[in-house]
Amino acid sequence: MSVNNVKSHIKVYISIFVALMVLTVLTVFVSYLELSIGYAVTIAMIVAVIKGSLVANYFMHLISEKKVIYWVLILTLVFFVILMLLPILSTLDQVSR
Amino acid sequence: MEKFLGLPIDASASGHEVDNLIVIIHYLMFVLFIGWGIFFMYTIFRFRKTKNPVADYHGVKSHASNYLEIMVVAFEVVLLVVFSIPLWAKRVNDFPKEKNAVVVNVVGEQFAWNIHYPGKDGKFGKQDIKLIDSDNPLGLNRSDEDAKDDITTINELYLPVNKPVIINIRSKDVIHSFKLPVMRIGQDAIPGLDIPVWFTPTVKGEYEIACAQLCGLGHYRMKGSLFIVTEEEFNNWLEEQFSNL
Amino acid sequence: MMEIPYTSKPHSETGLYNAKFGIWLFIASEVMLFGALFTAYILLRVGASEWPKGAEILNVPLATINTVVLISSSITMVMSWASLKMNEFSKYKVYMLLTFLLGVVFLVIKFFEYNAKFHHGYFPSTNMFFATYFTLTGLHGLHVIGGMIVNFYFLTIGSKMWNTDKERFTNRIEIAGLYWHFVDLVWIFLFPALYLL
Amino acid sequence: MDNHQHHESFVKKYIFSQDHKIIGIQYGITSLLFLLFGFYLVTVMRWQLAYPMEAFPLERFVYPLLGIGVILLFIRGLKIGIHSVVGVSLILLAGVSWYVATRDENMPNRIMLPEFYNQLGAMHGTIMVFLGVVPLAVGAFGNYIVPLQIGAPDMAFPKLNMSSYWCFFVGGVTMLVSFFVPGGAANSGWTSYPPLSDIATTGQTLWLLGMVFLITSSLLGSVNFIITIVQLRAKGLSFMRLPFFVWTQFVTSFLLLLAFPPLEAAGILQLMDRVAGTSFFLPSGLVVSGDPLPANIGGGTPLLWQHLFWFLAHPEVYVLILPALGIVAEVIANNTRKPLWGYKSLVYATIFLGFMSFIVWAHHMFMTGMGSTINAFFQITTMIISIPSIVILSAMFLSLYGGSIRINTPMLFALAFLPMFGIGGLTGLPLGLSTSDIHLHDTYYVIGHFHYVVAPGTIFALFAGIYYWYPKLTKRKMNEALGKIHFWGSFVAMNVIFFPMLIQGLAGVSRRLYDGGQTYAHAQSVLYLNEVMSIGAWSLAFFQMFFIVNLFLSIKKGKEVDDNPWEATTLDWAATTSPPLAHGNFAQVPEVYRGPYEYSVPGSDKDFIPQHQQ
Ligand code: HEA
Ligand code: HEA
Ligand code: CUA
Ligand SMILES: [Cu+2]
Repeated sequence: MSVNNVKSHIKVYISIFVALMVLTVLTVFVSYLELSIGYAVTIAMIVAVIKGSLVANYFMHLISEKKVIYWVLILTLVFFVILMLLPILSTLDQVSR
Repeated sequence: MEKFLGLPIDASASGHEVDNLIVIIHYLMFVLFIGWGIFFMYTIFRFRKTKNPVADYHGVKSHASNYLEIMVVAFEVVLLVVFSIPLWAKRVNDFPKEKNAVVVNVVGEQFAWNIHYPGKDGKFGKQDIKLIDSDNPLGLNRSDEDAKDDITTINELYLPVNKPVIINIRSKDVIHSFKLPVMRIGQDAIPGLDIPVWFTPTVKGEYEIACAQLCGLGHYRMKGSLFIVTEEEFNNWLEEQFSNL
Repeated sequence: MMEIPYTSKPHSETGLYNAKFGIWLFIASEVMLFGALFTAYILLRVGASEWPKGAEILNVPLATINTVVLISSSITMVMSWASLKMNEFSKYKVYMLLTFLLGVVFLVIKFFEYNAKFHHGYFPSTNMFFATYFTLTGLHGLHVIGGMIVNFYFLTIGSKMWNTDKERFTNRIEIAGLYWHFVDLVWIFLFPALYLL
Repeated sequence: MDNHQHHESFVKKYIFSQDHKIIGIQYGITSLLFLLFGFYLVTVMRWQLAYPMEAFPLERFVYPLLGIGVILLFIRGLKIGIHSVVGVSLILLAGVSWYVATRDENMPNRIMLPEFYNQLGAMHGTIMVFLGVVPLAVGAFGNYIVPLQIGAPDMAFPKLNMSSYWCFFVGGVTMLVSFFVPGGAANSGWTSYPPLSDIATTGQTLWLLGMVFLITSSLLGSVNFIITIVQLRAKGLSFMRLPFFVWTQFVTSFLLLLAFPPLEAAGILQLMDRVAGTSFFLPSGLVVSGDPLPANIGGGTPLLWQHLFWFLAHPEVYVLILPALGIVAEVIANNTRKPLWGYKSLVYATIFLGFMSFIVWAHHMFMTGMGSTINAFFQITTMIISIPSIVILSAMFLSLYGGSIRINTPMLFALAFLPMFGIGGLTGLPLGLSTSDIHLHDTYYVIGHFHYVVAPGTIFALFAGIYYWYPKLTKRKMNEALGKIHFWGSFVAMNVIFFPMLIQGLAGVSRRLYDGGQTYAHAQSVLYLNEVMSIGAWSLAFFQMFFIVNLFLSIKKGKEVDDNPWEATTLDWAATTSPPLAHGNFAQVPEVYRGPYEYSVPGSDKDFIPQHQQ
């Protein structure tokens, strides 16, 4: 990465920073709206995912990362989803009176 | 084969289903093991250095093993689709109607099985943990209308022969596992959950309830008795328990 | 006699130097760690007969400030790395110091937050809500402390490497940053899950 | 650079070493000691099982341990070396055993209490799995062999490697210390199911702390292995030219990396339950020994622990077996003097196996009240995962065909591994079908199943590896005669121990029974087997003496051999000296021109072509 490149990156960092701040305010604001739990969770998680991907993609440079890293993260994500889903599905399918 | 495998006697209407599966799969295992075993011994003796000083770079060329693998897969599919999955579904979904069945609660605790019959009214009385003491291990609230005729025993489960039984399994403290080897029934007793199992005893006799999950220092002696009696004897027994209340 | 290759130069196939690949693998394992905790959180919450809304018992303004603090520390962290890339070591020091201090601020606020809870008689044992709250934020806090120790090292003794091996030092700051951003990222999920919902 | 190695202090060179070879040896010695200790615990248990409630002849069990320790200590006139380190450790272990067994809360009048039996069982399982086999297979073999086989100067992160060992060490010591706290060591099984473990004695807290260290150690190690294998391969050594052993280590590392953290999370939650009064795993309304727990306790779910535990522990069992398969593959290829059959299918099957191992875990939980959908899912995945195992095993069998088989000690162990793993794996099938598991769950059938895979399976493979790579470390071979006695004795004894377990299990005898099932009517017909198995276990111990003696005697007395005594092709033998150079392993940077097992290539003058030969 050349020096100029870095300089243009810095602009990106600043705008990401601003976006993150805005989203933080947004999510806090929404939480005061007394939405039903379903909506509240959906919105909060959407905002969190957006914020999270901004951090990962720009601060952690995931957006321009090498292929190997993608593969590792995809694999992790698959297992992450399995780890989340299967215990929950099992609990739902529990034989119980 | 059942004899050969040394399974305990089978005293329930569905026990043979479990046994059949165990037997069939052991056939598969024996065949595979013996088949591979013969090949294995043959190669070891045939291809020792003394017998075969120069190795063959390519080795086996046939694809027999692929066919064999496909056959094993097919066999496993059959075992799953024809036996195990439907049998399990029957076990957890096709409960007999409560009115045609004997319903019992079994509550595990360190280190005993509390058996709870609803009595004549068929309703289980209210329970309250505050009432639990050594005389009333289930905390049964005897002033509750439904509880008046409830019968409780410790480690003694009487059941009538040839009638479906539903047993609700719970635990007061840690995880136990309610196991009736002769009925081919096993179900963990998990605190916080109330899990039903069902079966139909078919052979009269005196058997055992085992605890199959490590539950502390008395795990090894957490043994109950299971009595399968005629319907008449069962009713007499209930009557007798009731009069002792 | 061989030296370990790719300690600072990227490998021709993967395009990565060892430590960068390493930190990503470590992050992958952290994802699974927090994933398990989130699973636990969901299962417990769905199974609970009642679950208080975080905002009613927890201090949302303080936590919001902490969110801002942590995000700010991420930007100073990335700036410190960018400064090294631009060969401005003194700027690096400033940004790194800021990152470290923001970490301190985060912990101080956390301390006040915990303290207030203890004063009101809320402990992990109070109920399931506080159990998850203290466990998750506590574990996150430990991660922050871990990151701060690393940052402190690179701010002080560790920064000597700049004089001997600029490239490798810059890389080290990059991976310290990756870890630090990840800790930030975890907080981004913890914050709504515990405080807002 | 050149001269600094001469100035390294003893401590830096042998204790806080960053050289993968020294670390590998450290791992090896420590884990062998733990393996021995885990075995020792089980020999004690087997006394109680064979002769329930009879006074325990403590001396007969401790003296051999002490005896070997003293012999090793004096074998070379008190000189410092591996033998004396092991000797002192054995004397210490004998001391620990003596002290623990004479405590009244464990064995009043030498009669074992059930609490103590449970401690022994839990610690046997834990030590064998987490402190014995994994560190030996991954920590020792992986560390020592992988960098050599891929032509790397060291692991990618030597400092991390060192910390990994020391985390492991601290974790191990924590586990040992737990025998001394009030109430003794953890006694809720190696699975530590709550609520039992939540309300257990202090030993459980130490168990959890120990696990946190062990998990950290494994995580550091696995990152290191993956990077090393991806980044540090020699020129020309493409993935499809890697020795199969490296592949197994690679997949294993991914399992450790991604499966261990959930157990760490679960461990933290259980620690909180135990020390901070939370109740993540305690449901409401518990009544323990007649006393209702306070109202704030509750709301948790015991099954959560089981999910998180088995999410690790199922992949963990493949961590136990994969490196073993790798070792067996190396030994077989070398001693049949021909390439492994179906190398590619081996590799793909291994990757697939690794992947699948993450989605079968709940087959350990069939009896927890699963509905039919989830149950079907886990049965199906469990049957699917048996396929790659069959593919791998078949490939190994077929590799024998057409070979020119040399029968030496490593090969004997490797060959025996195949049918033994076969029995273990096949007995996994009835367990994997939930309907037959109803009868077999938590019986000795399960114990028999997995011991066949881990003991005459994995442990045999590890023995094969030790005999095979010994010359690499010492420039000497281990004694063949002693080795063969060790093999045949162990082989017979292992089967005498583990086959009867399957019989007992089919009869319905539960596991973890302090009296071996004495009180159960359905156990009576197979009760006599308890004594048979115990005698088997003690004979097994006897035959290990031949191994220990061989291991230490051969360091000085073994037959001296050249750098490539087995005429092998892989880089660990081919491009380095025995033992490998202290720094950097290789005199010149090796370059690779061919696949890993070019034995008996038609038209070549020798029956092997090393990978680095042009
Ligand atoms: C290394 C360890 C290891 C391995 C490899 C396996 C492999 C398998 N395991 Fe096992 N298992 C354990 C270790 C292991 N297991 C442990 C430790 C436990 C108990 C934990 C506890 O509760 O404490 C356990 C428990 C366990 C259970 C739970 C039982 C219960 O508690 O009720 C189940 C159920 O599905 C299961 C299934 C399987 C299956 C289907 C395989 C399959 O992967 C097996 C596939 C292999 C084959 C099918 C063999 C193929 C070979 C041939 C065909 C050739 C044979 C012939 C000759 C050589 C002659 N295992
Ligand atoms: C890797 C795992 C592993 C291994 C290798 C073993 C090996 C052995 N195990 Fe065990 N075992 C478990 C894992 C393992 N076990 C687990 C997880 C449980 C369940 C625990 C629970 O219920 O919670 C269990 C339970 C268990 C039980 C059941 C207890 C019960 O349910 O009440 C029994 C009973 O006999 C038993 C016996 C044995 C025997 C005789 C061996 C023998 O094969 C031992 C062989 C050992 C050696 C051959 C050692 C070789 C080492 C050397 C010779 C060292 C040399 C040393 C130096 C050079 C310093 N084990
Ligand atoms: Cu109750 Cu074991
Ligand atoms: Cu498993």
